[in-house]
Amino acid sequence: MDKMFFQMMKPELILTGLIFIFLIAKIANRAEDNKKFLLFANILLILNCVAGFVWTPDWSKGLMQGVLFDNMYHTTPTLILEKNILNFALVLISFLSYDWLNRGKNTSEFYMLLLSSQLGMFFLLSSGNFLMFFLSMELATIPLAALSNFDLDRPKSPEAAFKSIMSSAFASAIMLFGITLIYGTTGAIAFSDVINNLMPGSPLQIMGFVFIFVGLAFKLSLVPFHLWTADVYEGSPVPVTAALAVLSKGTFIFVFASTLFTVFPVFFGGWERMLMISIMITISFGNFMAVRQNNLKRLLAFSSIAQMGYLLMGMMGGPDYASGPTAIVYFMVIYVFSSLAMFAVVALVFDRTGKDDISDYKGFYQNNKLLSWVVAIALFSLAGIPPTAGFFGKYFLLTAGAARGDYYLLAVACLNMIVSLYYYLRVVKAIFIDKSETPIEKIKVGTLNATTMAICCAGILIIGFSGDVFEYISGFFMN
Amino acid sequence: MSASTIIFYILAAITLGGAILAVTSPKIFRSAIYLLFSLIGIAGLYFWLNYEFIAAVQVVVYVGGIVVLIIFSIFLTAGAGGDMKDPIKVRSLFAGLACLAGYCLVYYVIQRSEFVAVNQPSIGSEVKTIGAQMLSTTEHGYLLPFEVVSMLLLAAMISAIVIAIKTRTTK
Amino acid sequence: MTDSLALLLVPGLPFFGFLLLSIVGKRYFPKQSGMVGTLLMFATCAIAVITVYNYFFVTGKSVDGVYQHIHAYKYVWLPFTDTLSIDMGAMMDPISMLMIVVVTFVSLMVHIYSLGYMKGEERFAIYYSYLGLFTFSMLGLVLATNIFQIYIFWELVGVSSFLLIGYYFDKPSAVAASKKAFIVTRFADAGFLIGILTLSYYTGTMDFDLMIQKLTMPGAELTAITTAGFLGISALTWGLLLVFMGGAGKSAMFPLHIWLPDAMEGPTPVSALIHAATMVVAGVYLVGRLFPIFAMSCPVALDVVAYIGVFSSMFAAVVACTQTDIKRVLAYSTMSQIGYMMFALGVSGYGENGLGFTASFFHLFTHAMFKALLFLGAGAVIHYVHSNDMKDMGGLRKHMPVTHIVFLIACLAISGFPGFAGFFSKEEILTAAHESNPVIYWCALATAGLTAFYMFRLYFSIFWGKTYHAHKKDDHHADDHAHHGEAPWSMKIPLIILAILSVASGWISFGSFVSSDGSPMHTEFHLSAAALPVGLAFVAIAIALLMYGKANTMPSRIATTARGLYRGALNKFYIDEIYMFITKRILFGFFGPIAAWIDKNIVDGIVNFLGMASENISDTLRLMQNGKVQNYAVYVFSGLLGFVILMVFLWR
Amino acid sequence: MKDIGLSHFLIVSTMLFFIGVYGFLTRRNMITMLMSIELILNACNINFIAFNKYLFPHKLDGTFFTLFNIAIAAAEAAVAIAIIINLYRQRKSIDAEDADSMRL
Amino acid sequence: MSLTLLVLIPFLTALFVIFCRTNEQVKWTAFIGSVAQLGTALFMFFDYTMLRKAGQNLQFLYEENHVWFKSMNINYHIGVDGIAIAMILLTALVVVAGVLVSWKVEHHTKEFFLLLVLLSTGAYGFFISLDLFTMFFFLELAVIPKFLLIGIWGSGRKEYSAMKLALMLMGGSALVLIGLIIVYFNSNVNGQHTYDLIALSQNKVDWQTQLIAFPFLFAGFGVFTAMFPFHTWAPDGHSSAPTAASMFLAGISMKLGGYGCLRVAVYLLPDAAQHYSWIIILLAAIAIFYGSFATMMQKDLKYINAYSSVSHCGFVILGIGMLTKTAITGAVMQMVSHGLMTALFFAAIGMIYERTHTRDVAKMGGLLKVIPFLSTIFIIAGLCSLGLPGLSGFAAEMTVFQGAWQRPETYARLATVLGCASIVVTAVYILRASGKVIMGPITDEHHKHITDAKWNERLAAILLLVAILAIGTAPFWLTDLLNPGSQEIMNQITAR
Repeated sequence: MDKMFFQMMKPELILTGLIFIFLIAKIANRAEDNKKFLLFANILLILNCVAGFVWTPDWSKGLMQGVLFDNMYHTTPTLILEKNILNFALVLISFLSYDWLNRGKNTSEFYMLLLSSQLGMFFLLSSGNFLMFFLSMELATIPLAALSNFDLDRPKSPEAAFKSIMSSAFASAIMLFGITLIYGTTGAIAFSDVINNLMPGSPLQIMGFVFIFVGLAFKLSLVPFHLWTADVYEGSPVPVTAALAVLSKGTFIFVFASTLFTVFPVFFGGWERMLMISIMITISFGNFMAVRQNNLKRLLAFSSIAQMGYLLMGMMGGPDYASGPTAIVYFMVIYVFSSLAMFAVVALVFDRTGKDDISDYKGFYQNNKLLSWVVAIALFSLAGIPPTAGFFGKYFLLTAGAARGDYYLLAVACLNMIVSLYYYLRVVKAIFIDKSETPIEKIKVGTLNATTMAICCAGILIIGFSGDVFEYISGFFMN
Repeated sequence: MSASTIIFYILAAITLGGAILAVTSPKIFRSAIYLLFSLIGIAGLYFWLNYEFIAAVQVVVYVGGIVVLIIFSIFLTAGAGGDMKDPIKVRSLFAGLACLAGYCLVYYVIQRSEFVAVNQPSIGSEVKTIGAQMLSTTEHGYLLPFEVVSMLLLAAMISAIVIAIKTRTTK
Repeated sequence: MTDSLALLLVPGLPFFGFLLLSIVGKRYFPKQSGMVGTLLMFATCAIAVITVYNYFFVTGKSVDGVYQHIHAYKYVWLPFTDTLSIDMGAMMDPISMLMIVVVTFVSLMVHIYSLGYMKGEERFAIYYSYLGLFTFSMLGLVLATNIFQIYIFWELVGVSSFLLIGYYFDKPSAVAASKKAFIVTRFADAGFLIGILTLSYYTGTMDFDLMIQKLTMPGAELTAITTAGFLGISALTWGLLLVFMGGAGKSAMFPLHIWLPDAMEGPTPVSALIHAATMVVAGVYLVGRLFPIFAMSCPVALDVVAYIGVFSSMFAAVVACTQTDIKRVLAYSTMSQIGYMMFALGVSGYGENGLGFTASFFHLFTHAMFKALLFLGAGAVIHYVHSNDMKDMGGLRKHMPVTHIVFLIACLAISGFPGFAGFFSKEEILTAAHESNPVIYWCALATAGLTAFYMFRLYFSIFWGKTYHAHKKDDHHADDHAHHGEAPWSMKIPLIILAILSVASGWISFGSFVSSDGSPMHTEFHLSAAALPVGLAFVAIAIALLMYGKANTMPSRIATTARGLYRGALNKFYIDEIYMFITKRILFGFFGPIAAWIDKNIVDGIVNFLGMASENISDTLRLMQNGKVQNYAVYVFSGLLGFVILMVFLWR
Repeated sequence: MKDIGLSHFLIVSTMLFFIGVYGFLTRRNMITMLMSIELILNACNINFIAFNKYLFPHKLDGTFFTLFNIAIAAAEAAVAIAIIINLYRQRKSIDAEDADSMRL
Repeated sequence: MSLTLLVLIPFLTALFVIFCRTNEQVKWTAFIGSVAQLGTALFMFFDYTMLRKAGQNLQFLYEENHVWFKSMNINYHIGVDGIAIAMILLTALVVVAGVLVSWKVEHHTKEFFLLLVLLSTGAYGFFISLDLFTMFFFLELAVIPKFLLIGIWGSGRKEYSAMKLALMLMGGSALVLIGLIIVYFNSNVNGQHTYDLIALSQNKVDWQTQLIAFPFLFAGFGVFTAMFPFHTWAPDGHSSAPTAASMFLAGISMKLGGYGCLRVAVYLLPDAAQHYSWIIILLAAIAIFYGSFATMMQKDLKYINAYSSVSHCGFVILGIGMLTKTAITGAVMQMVSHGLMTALFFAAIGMIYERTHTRDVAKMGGLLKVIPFLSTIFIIAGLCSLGLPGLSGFAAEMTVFQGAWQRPETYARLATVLGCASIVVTAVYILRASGKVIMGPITDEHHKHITDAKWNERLAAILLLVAILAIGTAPFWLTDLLNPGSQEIMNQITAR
């Protein structure tokens, strides 16, 4: 229990602390002054985010990895970076959920669950053993599924929660079976031991690995394990959708990559191909399914599926290609900004008008110029159009995808960008070009929402140009 | 064939039979009861393997907790007596075939795999050992998962309360 | 004044006029712009005459009495490669000198004439600026040192011709005619261009002198160009024929002549300048320019020139006999005369045997005078009658005596009446033809007879025959006539000058100035040879007098007797219709729609199909998403099994 | 004890797993779906215990995994049942086929 | 003299435009910005010429090289040679003219000019880039403004056209992207992968890679330059776009493709270029001939010009495909010339459309009487299009033909002959259109009362016209400017 321990466990400890603070606040304050509470919560979250950057473990002693609890918990500079990204995203999500929470009643519960989920994600990132891995994965998933139900009066909300929890339970169970097989063949659940005992070519291990792969792929909504995504996105309250799209996806992509690279490198030859097929069909299906989508949230869901496919291309460069993981983290940062900008607007509009169809957005520009530009910038970033950061992110991912000469993959991914542009442009078209008799009225944007959008847009416009961000991230992967 | 072997087969039969009936029985309440049998059978298997503590936990949590919860929820929702709707034919067929195929696949792989046991003395599964390790932070210590699970249970509790609490009706 | 400055000024002044009048003149001195243009033209003409005089009598001859090719100046305008470049320059040699005199002089005449003829036109300044542009282009053309330079100005004369034909742009027929003229010549020019490309590729130069040198002297280039071939014809022949195609287009040789009659929609002075005296002889000039190559290296091409020339000549003469629009008659006559020049070149040899060459340019020169006169005279008539049609005319000799006289002179000149200019040049041509090719000779002879016939048919129909009743239709016209009488002096003076020259120009000893190789050519006059054509001309005139001297029914009787021929000739042997069929129906009516259809339905169709297909794919794929969570689980499970099978059995 | 080897347990657990999967895929009642999930989890637990017992008795990894699994299963079941009850309140149906208002 | 100015000025203009309050301010800001840009471009042109005269013989001048993404070895590397200077001049001219003709845009004025300026940024950046990544960045930068410009301010089937254009261009850039990445990973300069144009030209990628990458790059850029069969975005896009956008599209944006084909595909993959040369020539010949026949069938003025652009850009492709120095110079000249000419044409069409409210050829006539200035501009643009000497089209086309003829293969000859023949067809449709619209009797009574061009329109037209004449009457300065550049490319091709 030395200083290092606290430094390393700091993100989790703070989160746990926050959860209890909220719990106490809930119990103590029966009046539920929502506004005050929200202010309080947001400040705490900002502090949490800031805290991530200070008093970090001292890596200068040549120590690149901190291990605690008999290898169950480990942390590295990269993981701390990832946690910081997630913390930051959490702040933005909290900002954009302000309006929605302000009217609802379960504010503190929302925060408790959200933070629990976040805690789970942090543990997941840091897990050094399959037990922690599985436990924290459940901790990350179950509260989010419950959160999906937080629009208690909206019939779609429990349905989304139901789909979410059932599918994820199923996927977890499959994954668990895979873990048992790995355990049975290696005799260990700690990653370090598992790695040592894995034998290339052992069918049972491979089968166990595939089960685990599928479980993770489900969380990442790779095709064909993606079908829950759109429904859950649509039914959940928009802030929860944002959390699902950003936090959950963000975590799992890191976990996916690190698991595959660090735990199962012996199967690289196999999972590389599996991954390639997954990426191809994920990108294609995700994009094609979005083409005819009229619901904006569902469209974003499919788009996020496709984006996951692009993100995974960063892994195709193989273990030796340092720019691959860099590109993943880099794009993830960009993706946080782009999606959250988009969700901020969607949340706002949905909150005020209850409209979330693309056709509802017709003529949106007539009354809401700034919001429209935010949407446009966010969508262009998602589509990978310069000068937005999405362009750079996607470019580097595509580059990484082709690093080992997988030109088919590259071609499929590139050509899919056309399809993706099509549906993004449909939204842009509805907003800017189409005329409507009854356009959405002028929407007043609250301070926090405006802040979110401003931060996101600034991020989208700046990150790409500044090569330093990329180099900074790259520094974590260059050894 | 020794007695323990016969007991194993009986337990296995209870487990599997209960499971099969649980997933096929048209009446939901019966389904839950079959599930109960199956879970008890599994607890029996644990006993059979001398994992008494796990078996006890299985009985307490599953049989005493989860199945009861399920039965409560059955009463809360559909009522216990009626027949459930028939499963969708095509999907059942497909699922059945897929499961069969999957089973064959896994079985095939398991059969072809060699399992290598370690040549180390058994640590035993007494409650004492389990308890000591559960709260230890050093080697073979499971304090961290224990805490994580506690957070999970807290979260689950909060979720369940918020979602299921009765006062929240429409409007 | 040095030659180079003079030769800069000669095309420069008209161009300056064009800029001045089109940019400034149109707005600030529309009324005076005619005078400005004319003065500039006068200056140009004066400089040109002085320069030419200088060339022929002072500087042009080398010590051995051969006229030199002198490059007055030459600038690289557009370099292609190290050797190939388009140069802008001025070449002084007999034919270019001859041409600048003809061009500036006729242009001056037309400028003066137009002062009266075009008076009161709304776009008076524009008219003069166009004339300036044309003169500039034509001068640039004739002075060219470089085959690509000639092409450039070739195009420019084309466009000025287009602009001038379409001068009355609100008249649909004028617009159609201008388009036709431009497109037909453009078509020919495409051939010309390819010809240039071919020749320049093999010779590695575009300079005339160098090119001629390389293609007439035995050498690597000549070997290369004669051995290379396409479809069994050597590259040289291709090149020359394609170049000739350009010339034929501009000079309205059969079958590219169809634009010329229609071009008469332009103002009559324009017809005189462009479509009679200058632009249309550019083809002859072009062939003359490359004549050494034709004559020395590629007699096949020269034969083609000869046959096309003589056929065009005869064909046009036949058609001219039946036309009733006086300008069209003149247009066909122009075509016929240019055909003369063309086959004269075609039958000519080089050097000693170059009588045809000299004759051709001689005829070009005289023809410019009398044909300009004919057109301007016709213009005066039209000005008076307000109609182009012979049927509206007759017995005008009393009304417009000056015009009558000069017109008669011109008709005599063109018919080859002894003593008039046309007689001399035509005799030379016939002599040359007689010496080389009997078929061509007899055809030419027949044509000469026809020429005399239709010219006098024209003459008699206008000035004789029925008495003229001007005021049939309405009083408004009557007032007009009462006011302006015959023609203002500005129109009469050019007529008179040209009439004098139509007689006088024949008496020049042309051969001592212009010949195929620059050394003086001695031409002899043979009475025996002249007798036949002159006799024929007399007979033809007599027939014309018989038929058209007085109003009678003979023409229509003859027309009914030889109905087929008459119909054919009247309708220009349906060449226009054939063209229309080929272009409108086949090219534009068949390929055009096919291209458009392919574009819309196949190329664009594929794009749209891709769009539609992706929407359909999307719709199909979306069926996966049927909202039932167990279905989703089925997909998950299948995916799992699939991956397990792949991984365990394939990719271990 | 000697007749019954690891593979017997594995066969039982695998069968249980696929029975659970079958149930999950086919039962239309949401609660029975949940029950199927429990079966699958139990199959995994059997695996863990059996492996622990037969192969790796020197450590308690499998045992602990099973213990925590049971806790997870409970938590999951609690949340799932809460959600199902909420859904039932709104839809008056616990047929999984009816929960398809969001589709395509 | 920093080249970055060329990107910075539009960027700053855009910023200022954002903060403008009234439409007038917006317009003037955009105008001043574009004029400043033109000034910079002209200054650069003269400075460049002086430097070259002074014996400066580096391949690219004003080079700047800043590290952008170090670990990917991506640099912000810029520099220009004569070809780029020519394209920059073209862009600057068209932008000024485009701003001027948009003076009457009243609907969302600020956004309009913002997008216009953004579009020009893309073009400038593209032309000055010497790093393939930077280049690609700017290439794609220009796609979306086009979509919005057409979609918001367009006419006719604007949604369809805008979408088609954006998607096809995106498709083009996707192909380019594939090619770029393939080249990147197969490049090896001092043990590193690189996007640097100069480094790549000095260390050619291997034959196999060239064979794979070339089709992607060429076809990708070919989409931008409306190469057959990827041209269908052009007619719809051009015709639906507002005037300035049409000018930009045809005048600048299609040139991005041509420039890319030359600078990236041919220059970096010269061996593959030779290998695929016959396909390029074939496609170009088809485009030229087929484009002109398709034009013949059009009734809408903008469609006429758009299809004729397809045909004219075929000359660019033909020139590039021929792989001779003269042809390459000609191709660039044709790019410049076509850019100016088509911008002028679209400007004239747009101005006429503003007045007559129709673009249907059949519904107009005799406009020369009522709007002599615009009609004259229209005719001059038409004449330039059909390659009249003295206007820029002639010099460019002739150079292409001359260069093309230097390829002795029969198919190349036939393609050239087709090209020559197509100028006749061009004459036919140009004259048909102008004969109907400009000449002839006035067909519509309403057209008798329309007014001629305003100052801004006159200025725009004259600006373009002066450039056209400057090239048309004295093309040697342009060839002098371009020749060293095309010589470099030729060296690359001939050095096997």
